[in-house]
Amino acid sequence: MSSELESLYREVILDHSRRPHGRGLVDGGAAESRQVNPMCGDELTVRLHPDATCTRIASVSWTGHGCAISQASASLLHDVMLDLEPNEVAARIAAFREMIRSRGQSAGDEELLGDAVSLAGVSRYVARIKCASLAWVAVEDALQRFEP
Amino acid sequence: MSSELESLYREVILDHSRRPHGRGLVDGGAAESRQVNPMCGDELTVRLHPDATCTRIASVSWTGHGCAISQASASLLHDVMLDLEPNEVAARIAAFREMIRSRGQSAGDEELLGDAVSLAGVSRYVARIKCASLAWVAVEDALQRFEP
Amino acid sequence: MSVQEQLPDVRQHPKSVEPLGLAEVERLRADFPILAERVNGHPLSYLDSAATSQRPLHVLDAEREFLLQANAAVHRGAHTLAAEATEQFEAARATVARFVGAQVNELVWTSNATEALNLVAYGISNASLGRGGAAAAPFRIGPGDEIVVTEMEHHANLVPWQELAARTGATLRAIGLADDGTLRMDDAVEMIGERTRLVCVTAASNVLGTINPVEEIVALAAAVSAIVVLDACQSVPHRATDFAALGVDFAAFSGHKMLGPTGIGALYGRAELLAALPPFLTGGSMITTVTLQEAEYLPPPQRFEAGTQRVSQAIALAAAVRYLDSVGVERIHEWERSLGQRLVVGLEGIAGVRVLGPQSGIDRAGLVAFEVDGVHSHDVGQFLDDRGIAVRVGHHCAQPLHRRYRITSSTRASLYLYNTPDEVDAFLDSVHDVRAFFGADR
Amino acid sequence: MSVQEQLPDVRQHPKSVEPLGLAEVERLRADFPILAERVNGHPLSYLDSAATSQRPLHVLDAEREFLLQANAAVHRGAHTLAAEATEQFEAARATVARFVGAQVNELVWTSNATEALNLVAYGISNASLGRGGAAAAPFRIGPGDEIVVTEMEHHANLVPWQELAARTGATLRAIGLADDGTLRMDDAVEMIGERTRLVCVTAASNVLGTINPVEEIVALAAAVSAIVVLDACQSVPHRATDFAALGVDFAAFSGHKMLGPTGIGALYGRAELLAALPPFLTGGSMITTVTLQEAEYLPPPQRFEAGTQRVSQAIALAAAVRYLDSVGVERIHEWERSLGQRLVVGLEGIAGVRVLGPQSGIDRAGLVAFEVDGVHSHDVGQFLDDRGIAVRVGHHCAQPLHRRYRITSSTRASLYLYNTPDEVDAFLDSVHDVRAFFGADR
Ligand SMILES: Cc1ncc(COP(=O)(O)O)c(C=O)c1O
Ligand SMILES: Cc1ncc(COP(=O)(O)O)c(C=O)c1O
Ligand code: FES
Ligand code: FES
Repeated sequence: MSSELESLYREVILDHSRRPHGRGLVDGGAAESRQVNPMCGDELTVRLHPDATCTRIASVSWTGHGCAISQASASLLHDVMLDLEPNEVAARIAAFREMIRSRGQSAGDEELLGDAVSLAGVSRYVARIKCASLAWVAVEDALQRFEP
Repeated sequence: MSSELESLYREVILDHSRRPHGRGLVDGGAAESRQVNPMCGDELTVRLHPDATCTRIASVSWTGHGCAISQASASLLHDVMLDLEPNEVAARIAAFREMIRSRGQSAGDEELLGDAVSLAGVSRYVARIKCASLAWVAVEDALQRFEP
Repeated sequence: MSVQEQLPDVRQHPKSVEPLGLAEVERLRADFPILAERVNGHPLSYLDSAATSQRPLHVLDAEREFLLQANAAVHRGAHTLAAEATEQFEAARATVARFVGAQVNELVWTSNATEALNLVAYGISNASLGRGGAAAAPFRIGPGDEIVVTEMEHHANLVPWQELAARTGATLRAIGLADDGTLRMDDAVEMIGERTRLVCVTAASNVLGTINPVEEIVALAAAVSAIVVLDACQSVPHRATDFAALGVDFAAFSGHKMLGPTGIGALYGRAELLAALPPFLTGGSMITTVTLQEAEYLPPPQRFEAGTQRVSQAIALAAAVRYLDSVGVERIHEWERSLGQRLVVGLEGIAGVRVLGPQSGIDRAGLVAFEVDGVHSHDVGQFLDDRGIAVRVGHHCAQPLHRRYRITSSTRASLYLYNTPDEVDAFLDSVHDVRAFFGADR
Repeated sequence: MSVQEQLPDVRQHPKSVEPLGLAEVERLRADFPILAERVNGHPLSYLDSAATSQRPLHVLDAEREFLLQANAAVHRGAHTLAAEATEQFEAARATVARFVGAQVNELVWTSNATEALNLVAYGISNASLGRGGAAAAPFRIGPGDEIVVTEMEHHANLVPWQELAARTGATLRAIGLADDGTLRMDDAVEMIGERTRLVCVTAASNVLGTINPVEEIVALAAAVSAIVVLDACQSVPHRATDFAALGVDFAAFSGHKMLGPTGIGALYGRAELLAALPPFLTGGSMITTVTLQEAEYLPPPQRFEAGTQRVSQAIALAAAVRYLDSVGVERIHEWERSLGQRLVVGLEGIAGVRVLGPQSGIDRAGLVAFEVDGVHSHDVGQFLDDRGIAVRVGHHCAQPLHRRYRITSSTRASLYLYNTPDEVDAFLDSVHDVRAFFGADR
């Protein structure tokens, strides 16, 4: 296997894709978004779950099908988006976008993105950027309808 | 002037185009046809005039506008199509078609076409074949409606 | 035509009556320099010709030669270049028409097969709005009328008919698929009836590889005077075609899938039908007389060719056809058939791989789509690409087909005259390794 | 965009701020080998660029290089070639969009300008049949609504609107022309009113050379919320263009008139309008989800790009734009302007010649159509061709315009960056001889 392929499919990505976190929509939730990747037809739905005060996002649950990259990305997103204020969620989405559009120039902000920086390698594969972005775009979209 | 151009615009052609024979539709006539050259938008209308027995074509009158080739061709046609049976008209049209489509290979049948063989040079100019053919196609079309 | 004859022969290799063999294929490959490229450190194995083919140097050279010597607007100019361009353009039409069993006035240039199918759909739509006068009346459709497609159609032969149905109020129905990837002919027999006005079907599936019984469908449609529209995208490049003999009314294909350029495709239409169909795109070069209020239209094919045409592309496509002819399209077909069987047999032997469509031993187009258990097609494709193997992944513009087989995507390897058994074997070896890499075998 | 930046510069000649001069033009001519051809024993003088331009080697090379290295289907494949092809294709869009003052999502590839104009007409037509839902409602037109064109339109910007009117029941009206070849703005003011839904006008006449007051027309249309469709075929290749600044809603142009290939053109559409316009051609690559009964569509520009796109042609067109940019389109404009005046002044000095459109001294496009008293335009063209001079003859796809000036055809000489004063002078000398040859001076 080439090192390029290994830098795309890092072990942590393959792990998350095989045993994804947060998969399966949890009842309730304050806002939802379904996104389609037009290139492959794969779909992903995310749901934002508020905390008791209804001002923070306690967690994100999701469902859908897609490639290893898209599934791992949703799973990694789930791990990142725990107990955050809406603007903190937005900051993480922005950081992710910066990394994934960098064409291999950015390693990602580990402080904000945690293990999701393992997706940095995807940014060199134009055709896969949409796969990795699907969950993040869905959360961004749902966030607009999250009413604290 | 090149000899090619002179073989296209023979003196007889220029003469006919300047002083065309049979131009101006004559009243009466047994059949008529109007043809348009789509490339330039020029139009030509011919009218077949029967003889007293109504079985022969006594003459062809025509009107229309167009280039020197088209006008000369109608004029030359007029000279050829005098007092003929319908099948003799058809034979002349066939001879003309053979000549005009020959790509410079045929000098034309002088017996059938008379001075119209001076149009043989046109056959080497693909874009002008329609010009020369306009009157002949019109007569061919009118002939279908000529009821002796 | 005579111009056609004067053109230099495009290929050095003399046409053989022997079956196409490896030695000749290796020689042919030299005409396609892109096949010698390296991808990710491996020699390129291009197994994506059903999406778009590569082009031999002859095709590139024919286009370039035209552009450097005779480029001009066609059907318009009187000058020498324009006349030369027009002749070459029309000679190209004659070449391509002959290749598919059409008369020159039965072949309309379009951008691609998709536009060719849309041309028919909009022509019918315009007729239904009263355009085209009495001659076009037989094309009028409306509520109560039915358009029959199949569940295996490429979106190009499905969505235009959905939109036509929505514009006119007609009903769209689809012939179903059997588990083995063939059309359910019982469905077809039941569905094609009194109300059927159009039957739109593909000659060969770009996913399943199924070769459809076009003659049978033509017979069913003829019995109820329905128009048959054939999507010939996956047949014209790969097997000898005679639309007139086949008896279809319209047929569409694309240049880029048959060694020719993008930006050009063609619609075949039976002369009487094309002559009665109202115009689709309108503008210059397709009219006789235009006033401010209305226009009179030229006869086909010009009636359907509005504006400046893809002149150099037509000339290049004719060169592609001459290339295919010089190799012999039936010889190509045989070569692809045997390679195709090698593909299917090989895939059937790999654990966790499910081949879509006809199983080995059954006649099919030289392409195979398959599913790898536990690995998404896009990941399969990425893995193969890492070894220089180019395949297509996704729904291949056939979502309903995939839904029918309860999947959303698949991986497809497709063949053309320049592929070799070694490429097939290397591909099979790599597919063999896919599940282990993604841990799907555990 | 960043890909774009990495592409090698297409031209060796460094861009100058000095006006374009003969020495530089002579150097540029070397990039166009066809200009060195001989026709009928004379060096070719190509004065027919308004019909179609010639292409520099850079454009041919850019296309060939792509085909030999990265040819693949775009927006579909996961493999390396496909990703590379997609990037180059989208970078080409960015290059061309920037050249005309558009955002990337505001530029749709079409076959030619004619198809771009038809796209708008059919989009409106489909909206009027209820397609596109509520978003498309503002496009719906019907009886009582008016479409305004001008008497100088090319058939491409006239016949599609006639057909749209016929399909929807709307009324077509035409702004008249003054004797000097300009639009009758009094007519425009009177005609563009409450009922006006669309105003379709050319930026520059391909026959008269008239430059239209597009800003004034945009203002008149804006006052009544009418949509402005600009035919930019004769402006984009010849002068700096910024559609957004101009304020038009849609605009169309063709690649082959601006040093690019045939088979490609573009539609500009303001983002909000394109986003609301229903699809025109349907099929693959323009959908998100397709079921057997219906489809959901992608946002623009993909929504309007059905099927396999003209990939290599887009890449070649971008190379053409880079070539034009490297010379400087305003410098080209100045060069053409001065050559154009030389043409008009010269023709005005020849007995029996009548120039159509603005007389010398007035700003006009670098082309001149004229009538020779007593000699048909086709014969004029044939005579000139005999001396190697390629001009266009006939109605130039503008029959109503010719009828307005009581003629059926004219001869047109049109210029581009590669033409020289010597060519203009040789042309004038030949026109001088025409009447004598045909005996029209007697
Ligand atoms: C003013 C104008 N509009 C439209 C067109 C049509 O362009 P195309 O034939 O490339 O579609 C032309 C050129 O022929 C033109 O000059
Ligand atoms: C069966 C089939 N139909 C239609 C098409 C559409 O062809 P194009 O995209 O060239 O219009 C394709 C190829 O993509 C195809 O395989
Ligand atoms: S391939 Fe569909 S999401 Fe990655
Ligand atoms: S140019 Fe019109 S008939 Fe010859």
